[in-house]
Amino acid sequence: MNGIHDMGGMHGFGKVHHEDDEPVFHETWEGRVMGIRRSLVKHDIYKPYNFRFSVESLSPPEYLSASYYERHLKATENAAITKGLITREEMDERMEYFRRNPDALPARREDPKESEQIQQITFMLQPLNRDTGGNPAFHFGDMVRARNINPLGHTRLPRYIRGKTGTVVKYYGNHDFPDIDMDGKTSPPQPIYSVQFDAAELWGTSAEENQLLFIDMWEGYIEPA
Amino acid sequence: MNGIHDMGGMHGFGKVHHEDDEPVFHETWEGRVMGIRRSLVKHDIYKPYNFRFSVESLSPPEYLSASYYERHLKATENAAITKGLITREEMDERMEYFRRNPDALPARREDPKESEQIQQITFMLQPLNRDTGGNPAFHFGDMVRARNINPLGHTRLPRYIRGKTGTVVKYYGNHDFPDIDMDGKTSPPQPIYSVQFDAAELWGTSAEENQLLFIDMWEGYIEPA
Amino acid sequence: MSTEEHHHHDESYAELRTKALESLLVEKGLIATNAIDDVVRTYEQDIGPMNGAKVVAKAWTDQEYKKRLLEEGTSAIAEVGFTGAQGAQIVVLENTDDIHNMVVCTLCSCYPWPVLGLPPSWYKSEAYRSRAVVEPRAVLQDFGLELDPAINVRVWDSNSEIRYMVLPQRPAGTDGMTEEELIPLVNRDSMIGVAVVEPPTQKS
Amino acid sequence: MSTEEHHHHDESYAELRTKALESLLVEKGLIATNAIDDVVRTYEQDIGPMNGAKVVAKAWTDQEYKKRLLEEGTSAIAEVGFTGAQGAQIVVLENTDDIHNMVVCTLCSCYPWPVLGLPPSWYKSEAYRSRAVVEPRAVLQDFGLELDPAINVRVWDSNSEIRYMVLPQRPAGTDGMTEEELIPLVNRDSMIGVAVVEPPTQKS
Repeated sequence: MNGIHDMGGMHGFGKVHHEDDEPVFHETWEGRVMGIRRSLVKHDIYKPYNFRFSVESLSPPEYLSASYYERHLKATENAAITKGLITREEMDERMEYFRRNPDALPARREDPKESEQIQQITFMLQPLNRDTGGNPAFHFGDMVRARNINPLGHTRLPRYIRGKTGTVVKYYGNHDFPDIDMDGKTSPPQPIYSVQFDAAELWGTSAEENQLLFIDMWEGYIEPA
Repeated sequence: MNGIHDMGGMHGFGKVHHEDDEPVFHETWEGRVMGIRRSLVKHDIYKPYNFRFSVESLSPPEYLSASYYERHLKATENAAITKGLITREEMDERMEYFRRNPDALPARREDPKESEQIQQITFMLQPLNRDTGGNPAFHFGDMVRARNINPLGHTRLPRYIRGKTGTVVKYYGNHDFPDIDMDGKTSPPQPIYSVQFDAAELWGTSAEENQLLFIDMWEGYIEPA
Repeated sequence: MSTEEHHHHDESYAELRTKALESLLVEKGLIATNAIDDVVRTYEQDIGPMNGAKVVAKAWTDQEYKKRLLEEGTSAIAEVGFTGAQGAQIVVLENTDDIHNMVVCTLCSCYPWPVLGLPPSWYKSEAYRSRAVVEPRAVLQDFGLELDPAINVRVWDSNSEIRYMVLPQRPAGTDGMTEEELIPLVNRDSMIGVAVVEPPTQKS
Repeated sequence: MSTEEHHHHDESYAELRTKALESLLVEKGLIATNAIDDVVRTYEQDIGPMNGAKVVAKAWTDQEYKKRLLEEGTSAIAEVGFTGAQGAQIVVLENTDDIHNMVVCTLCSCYPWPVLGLPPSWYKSEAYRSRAVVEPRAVLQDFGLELDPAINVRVWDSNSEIRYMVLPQRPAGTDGMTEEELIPLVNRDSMIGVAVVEPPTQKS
């Protein structure tokens, strides 16, 4: 979707602010969100959509007013409700309870085996390459144009690349194709390439001098130029 | 600038909500903002930038969380401060005063002659056509491509049109060129055209069937296709 | 915090800031209170879609006028008495059996004030500004208007100082009606292109 | 309402919601408290830029390893012991006298967790995500890094599941240093490509 998350090339967000000696989590709840999200992987709550699409589907004002972990919290909560793990009413009641009992803490449930499984996800190497998807149609040096697609569903082809011409610099193998349409329909794996674009092709005379942009393009994102 | 205001083709803002029997102003202060803005025209407070650029320069979260008249208020206040008509400190003090005195009202100054001048602006016909700017380089039926510009300053060439090919359908005369760069530099008037784009050229396979898009292109925005 | 609370908070904040700004500028002698009052009153009472409705009804009943209106909108509208800010050049777009025009301003909320007054909230909304150019038929459905697929939808993005106004189709069953009788039939939304003008029988 | 107040309000609201979500899921037996504790502790203590620093120092002192790292980043990094979520395929980009690589994720905040840990706030910021692809040199100036115009800036937008990590240049004056001694010189930002590694003399 052409959502606010697709912000490459936008102006107006100001300078980049660097925080020295930044903690991993600024607030305790941020770490809990991270852990809950990781723990829910086994419940498959992000299908048919994925976690990313769930974050992207926040309305633009909601997206921009939320921090990274607030977005993850909202997306996780929405997915858990959609999947039927919990209900909106349960959340409302529980919110009210913790509001009235600020010192109360969530109940604890210890399960060493479950933690072991989750730690495996954290440390496991899960290769991206797939045996299916066919042979690559493009090769090193091929000129390609990014397609002008504007799907309502999830895509990894950002707006600033669409319609632009670049050069294939590497074939990475075949990966799962990430696009998911509004019916939750996915497609088979595809060849994926690193494609190089000249900054002037992307930004015209506003481009900085002597700059290249590299981005990963699934085969379905490009056509011969 | 590629600001959040340039939202043509974005997804995620939801349905369009129609309010029946909507008042002209929902709140009294909205009308005051309208009147203040109109009254300040004679003080030329929007030069070298213009009112539009002042609105566009609000940060994206600020822009999206503000209503139309809130944006106008912020832009007017910022322009008045930049132009030196008032100071930030005066505003802070005055805010504090009205906060402590919720029933207090602004002092009144009556000036029938000034109101007459302002009403003239409201009702005056001020033609856009300029004698300068040269003869049109393009004519009915010419295929043109919108340039890929990404200026930091003000422009009226939206992102969704850039790089796209369309057809000139009308020459409207020569108008002031609206683009203003970050140094406040403006350019002379230019021919302006109505250019027609096929929706499929703009949105690819995501386009709706049987749709055309018409937009006004100053000559500097287009090149022969 | 609910959206409503937030909105309420911002509203009163905006009210305070407006008061502060007005009071400072008035005290410095830079603006006049009655000038602001007059601007407000003018847009609340004198300039609104009833102006455009007069133009439309006249075009429906006077072929010569309609021709002038479609060729040179600004002067034809000035004939009826409407000129002013945000109307320096007005182009009128005729809806027909085959063509449906609708107007948007993606970058701002530009709108032909002298004929339609100040824009309604939906016209200024991010939803309308973002979607009208990419999915106009879906947007029209939000307004309850389902267009035949054979009708060519023409969206006009008002990015310049030119302003656009739609001349809607005269509804069936109005053949015997006078210009004066037709005026109240013409609704604002039909002149933006997100509605049609309904026959009078359906209005009662 | 100031931004700070608003932020504070949202923070405590997020804390409440997180508590509510965790407590419901725990009580339903869907998640385990100690599993969450372990995820938090792992990213706070065990997975971070010190991992990447080990990879970089090894590449600086072992030409054969460097070759493998640039050819097949994932397996070369696994040799040193780093694998896991958000690191299924890692490509390492070498900075040279002529080429400066920097990494961004415009659509999200994708980042090579096994070697760099969780991303810093600036990497996740709208300012970095929006600007890095269109004005990388201006962004580097925000970090105090002014690049020679002759250096080719290469920006990598991490839009797929492949993750990118920069191999910064070994600083001058470190010829006699061992791999172990080099590790602490390597800062996180240099492996994202928004900083260089400074010589040790400037560190004290």
